[in-house]
Amino acid sequence: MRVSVTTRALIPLAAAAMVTALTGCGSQISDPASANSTASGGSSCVDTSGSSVKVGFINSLSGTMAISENTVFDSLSLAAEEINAAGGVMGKQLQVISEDGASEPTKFAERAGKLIQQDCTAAVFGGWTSSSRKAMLPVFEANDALLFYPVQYEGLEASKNIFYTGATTNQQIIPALDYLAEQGTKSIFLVGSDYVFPRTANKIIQAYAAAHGMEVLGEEYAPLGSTEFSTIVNKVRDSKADAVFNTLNGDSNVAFFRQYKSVGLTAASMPVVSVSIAEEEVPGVGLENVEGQLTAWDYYQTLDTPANKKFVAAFKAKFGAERVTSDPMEAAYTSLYLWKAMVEKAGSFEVDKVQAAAGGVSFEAPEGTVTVDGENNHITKTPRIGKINSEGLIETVWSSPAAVEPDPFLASYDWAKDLGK
Amino acid sequence: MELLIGQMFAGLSLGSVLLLAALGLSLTFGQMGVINMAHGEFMMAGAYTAFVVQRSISDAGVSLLVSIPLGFLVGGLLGLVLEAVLLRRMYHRPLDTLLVTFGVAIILQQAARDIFGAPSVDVRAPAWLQGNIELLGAPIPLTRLFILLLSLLCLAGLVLVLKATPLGRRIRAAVLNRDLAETSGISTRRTDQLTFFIGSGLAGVAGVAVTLIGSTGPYLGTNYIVDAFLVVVAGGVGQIKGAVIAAFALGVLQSVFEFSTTASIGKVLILVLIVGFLQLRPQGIFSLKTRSLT
Amino acid sequence: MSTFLQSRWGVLTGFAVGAVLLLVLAPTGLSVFNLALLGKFICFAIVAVGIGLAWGRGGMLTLGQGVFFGLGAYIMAMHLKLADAFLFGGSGVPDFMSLYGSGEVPGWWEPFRSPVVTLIAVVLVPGLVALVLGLAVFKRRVKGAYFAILSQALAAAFAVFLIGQQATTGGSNGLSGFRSFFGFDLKDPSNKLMLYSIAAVVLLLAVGTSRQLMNSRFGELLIAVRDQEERVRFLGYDPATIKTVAYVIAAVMAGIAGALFVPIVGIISPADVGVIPSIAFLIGVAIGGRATLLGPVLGALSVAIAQASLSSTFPSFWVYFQGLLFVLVIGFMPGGLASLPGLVSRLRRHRAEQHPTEQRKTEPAPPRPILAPESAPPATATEVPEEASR
Amino acid sequence: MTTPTLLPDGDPQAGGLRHGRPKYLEVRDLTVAFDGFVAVDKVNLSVTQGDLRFLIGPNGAGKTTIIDAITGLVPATGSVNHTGTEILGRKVHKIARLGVGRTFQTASVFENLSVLQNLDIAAGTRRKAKELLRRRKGMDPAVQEALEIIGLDKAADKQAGTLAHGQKQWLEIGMLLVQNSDVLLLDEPIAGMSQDERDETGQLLRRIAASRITLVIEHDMDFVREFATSVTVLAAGKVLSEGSVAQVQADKKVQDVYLGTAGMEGH
Repeated sequence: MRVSVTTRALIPLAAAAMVTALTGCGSQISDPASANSTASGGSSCVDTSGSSVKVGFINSLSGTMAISENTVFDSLSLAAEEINAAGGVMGKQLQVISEDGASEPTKFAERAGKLIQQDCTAAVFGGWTSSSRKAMLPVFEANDALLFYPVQYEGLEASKNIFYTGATTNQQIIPALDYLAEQGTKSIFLVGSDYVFPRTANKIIQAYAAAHGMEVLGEEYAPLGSTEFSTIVNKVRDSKADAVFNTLNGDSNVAFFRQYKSVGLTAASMPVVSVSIAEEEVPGVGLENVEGQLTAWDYYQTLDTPANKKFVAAFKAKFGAERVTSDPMEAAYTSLYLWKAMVEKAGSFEVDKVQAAAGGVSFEAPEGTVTVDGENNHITKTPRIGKINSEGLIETVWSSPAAVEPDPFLASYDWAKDLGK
Repeated sequence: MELLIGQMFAGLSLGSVLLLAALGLSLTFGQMGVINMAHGEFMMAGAYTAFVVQRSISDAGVSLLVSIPLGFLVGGLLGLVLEAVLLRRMYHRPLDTLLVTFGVAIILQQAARDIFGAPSVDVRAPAWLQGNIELLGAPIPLTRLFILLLSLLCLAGLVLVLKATPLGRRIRAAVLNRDLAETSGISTRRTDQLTFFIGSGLAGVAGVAVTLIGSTGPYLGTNYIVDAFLVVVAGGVGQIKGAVIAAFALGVLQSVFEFSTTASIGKVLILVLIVGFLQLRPQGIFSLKTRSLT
Repeated sequence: MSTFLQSRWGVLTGFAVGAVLLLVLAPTGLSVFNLALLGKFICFAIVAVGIGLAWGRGGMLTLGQGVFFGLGAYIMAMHLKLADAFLFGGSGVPDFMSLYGSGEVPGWWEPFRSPVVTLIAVVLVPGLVALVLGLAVFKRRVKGAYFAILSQALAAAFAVFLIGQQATTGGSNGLSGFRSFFGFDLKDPSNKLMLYSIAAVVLLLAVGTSRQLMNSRFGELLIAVRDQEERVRFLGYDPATIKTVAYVIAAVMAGIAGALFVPIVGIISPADVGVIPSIAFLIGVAIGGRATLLGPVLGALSVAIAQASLSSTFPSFWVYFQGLLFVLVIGFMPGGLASLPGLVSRLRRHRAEQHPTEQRKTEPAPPRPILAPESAPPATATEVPEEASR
Repeated sequence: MTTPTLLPDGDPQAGGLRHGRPKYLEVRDLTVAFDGFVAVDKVNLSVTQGDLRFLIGPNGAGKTTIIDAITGLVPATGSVNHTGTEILGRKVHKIARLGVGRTFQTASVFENLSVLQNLDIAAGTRRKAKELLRRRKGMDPAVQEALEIIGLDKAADKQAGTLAHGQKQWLEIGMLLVQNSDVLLLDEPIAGMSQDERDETGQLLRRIAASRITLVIEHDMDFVREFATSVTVLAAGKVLSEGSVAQVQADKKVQDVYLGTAGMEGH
């Protein structure tokens, strides 16, 4: 058989490449114990010799998540501006490098790699969806770099390379359930978008309900971005539950609440507790559709603290009076200040020193004082149940008496023992 | 019982939304062979039309009634421009129209973002469409009923135009045999423009309608486009009646699947079912019989 | 020049230049990060080679390559997760399963514990799925727009399905956090170089395979099927078989690309396999020249590089730019950039002759009936893609 | 120019070969209906190897439809028997593999391929997969011969799309030859040709038909008179008359259909 020139040319090429590959390959993992010791693979290239230090912001500036993540980007920018105006971090001005995650996990992983390896940033701030965080986590661990993640999430995670400044489940979901139980809610219906956060949250809710004599009458998921809720709303209505626990994401909320209302369900007849609707989403959902409904967060724009008044005023001054502030924005704003405090406590920008100094660092945040838990890299937060008022803002109707310690694995809750196994 | 009626109506209602979205496509894709991926964005333009109109006419009822013809006009004009600038030269390359209009679609999405902002905007439903009527205990949302009626109205209008006007005769002639129509002195140029205008206009109307049930944002169209194409394909290209049957069948089936499984599985089942159905009947429910092979 | 490029030595030189660029210059000139990035783009380019064959030569507008890419990627990712769980966890259960699932490895994951089964499955599963699908679809003479829309629906269904299976596929998170690749530490830069080199070699092999197919009798037959499917039938061939073969090859290339993508990029998620990424695979192919050998590769690489360098700085501008690329290239230059020299020379000739000749461009797969009714006018002359002639 | 493989010596004659066991194509009760409209109505037709049969009739008589039905393009009822094998109801490519080849009114060649590639594909139905995956080397002798027969040997490397209309028709005939079909169904092979080209095509048809079963649809009565060995007249989907040119011309029914003899006499 005659082999074509092409094929003949490729054989030596392939062979050569194989040889390169085999001789050039590095460490092989034969012993798990030694494998873990190679963890500090990435040597930091952060340059702190000049008068400035680089930090990275990574948010979806395009794609479906841009709606939410642009707001986080804005409040991060505000914090950076404030810090620079006040003299920077350890006397060094922050030089922000911003990357677009484009609402794709893969893009987040790639861009995070760029911020760490190419741009040599001292710390990275951002991410929103669980999938974007999960995608970035290995990148930060492999390069031993720092990510500050500002959004409430499903817990069950504690990487030493990530600081979680949003609420974990025991700072948002469990307090919301406690509130419902306190109000005499005997049965609930779970509605969520079909992805990690709602599914994990609902697992926790199921366990909580089982332990507290609450009945879960249904658990329904809509594909992300779905706008067709006739069936789900019919099921909800038919269940005659006392309340609905809503973990829907983004535009699905609009469709859900419109269709919820159109079959005659109201905040009075069957309240909905939402964990993903913040101030900036209310106008899009339509105030007339959600007025009077409940939300569970740790921060609302209406909070009456000096730090918050300053934050809201500064934000409106920079971005316009019509803009609102929300929980993730506050958590992002806080995250940059927390990093500043950690660096100053450590007296160094180096990752291991910052990590070592992190425990106990606290900041007077708009939501109240927050303190970093050195064990799990989460922060203390004050859960609050809010009600959407006639202006589209959210008013606190219930608040935890004290800040709640983060417990991402729910280790301190007996009923949660079987979760995450 | 109550739930059953509610679910049946949910199916019909979903079907009517699909029909509204697909009706225009059955003209532009079915009759002209253009695979217009920007059809969803024409819906989005219609939805934003409703938003803009509501800003100047504060009465939600009046603004809705004004938005419907205006949405038709906006969608139709966008379609006309697209036809004149791009598609005109591509009728003999239907597959390429898919990619070109996809490009147009992402441009329009970004344009909407830059003009109206990324967050979705609120289009209020008029007071007389809020609430529901009871049918044997099941609540029938008025907005849904309105969309059902609107879709039937559009259908009737379209059938009327196709069957009873000179334009309709020209369209049908061009579908059956383009070359013959041309040689018989029918100006296919004008016919193409008008067909595309009407088809895209219907997308605009659909866009106005869906503001009543969903969110109005730059990516509104992407929720409907794949489903709408499946309706046209399953119904049989060039067949309005096929599209009607397919839309309602899909609506009811999806509601049934969604009810008995989950929304995600229901969606997958529907998609797989259509692919399977087209194995059995590659020409869709109804097929156009001509002597030429296509 | 062009005769040299088409001669055997020209081809050989071309391959040698490509090999030197990819295997010598890139690894020495690029940082570890940029090399990994290039590795990712190379994966896209491998998909593009397959699309060039199926779409450019075979006329099958496949809007569902994400499915095959995803199959290959998820199979590889499942193996890596299992291997990591064994190496590091001891329990043999991937981390996300114990977090979000039952804590047990589902039965259909088990075969992928074996590296050999995984490597075979990466090729075989996408190939088999494409075979069954292709035979089913093409035997029923579903083609053109129908095929495109069907394949798009499949991509949509696949993504929705993956997202729904949180406990077994990682849902919208996908699978990520791989630490080893067949026993090699993924953090080690020299192992990253190895992965990159494998991808580069696979790309060269894919181009070689594609070239062999394009130049073979099969390649000629494929063009015949693309242009006049019914006519081929009357010569005694079953076009379904021919199309299926091209479709399967494209699927296998996408599957292998997906499998390489996973260790290089470190994650696979439903966002990489749905409708939008499936369409995105096409743009590079169209820009480079869908019916040419190297057009798809160069197009895919340049679009990916452009996106990486432009999209973060100007996110909004990039979207417009991408949209415009689709519109301008496909609307006005269906042959892609590869057709530019031809267009220019034709324009020059046209000017020289000073009399306009009516030219209509045909797409590779004109759906125009070959058996026109008795009154049909004669077929119009067609313009010929450059590469189709040799 | 004559070579032994594709074109054995001899002339076609009415009734076909008189010696040996000639092959035949026998159409019985062939009926094709579109949506209730009967385009071909119980047509009976029988052509023997060595006969050059012309199928004539006014527009819409169902001539092309008969060929479509025989080649499996449109569903039909009845029977089509090719030398003992029933071919009706089989798939198009299976029928082609049984030796039934056809051409089309509008020359259907692969315009993006060269003349040589066109012929090579037509000649290759029986190639093995391994051969298909290899580059074409040299020239199939049958292809070489066909190129000479159809007079395109100089244009072998030309793009088929750039050929003149008549040349495309010849290329299609050449494809039929290398396809190794013993049933040739030609749909208006001389449409659009010059007088010289018509004569050449006619001569070519005669030589081809001598050893094959040939059925030609044609409108040009001069051409029919000159080259047909037998004629079947079709009108409104039915066979009106059959026989030699002279017999058919004398048929009153045929004259009526063609509005008197004027139409039959040609132009």
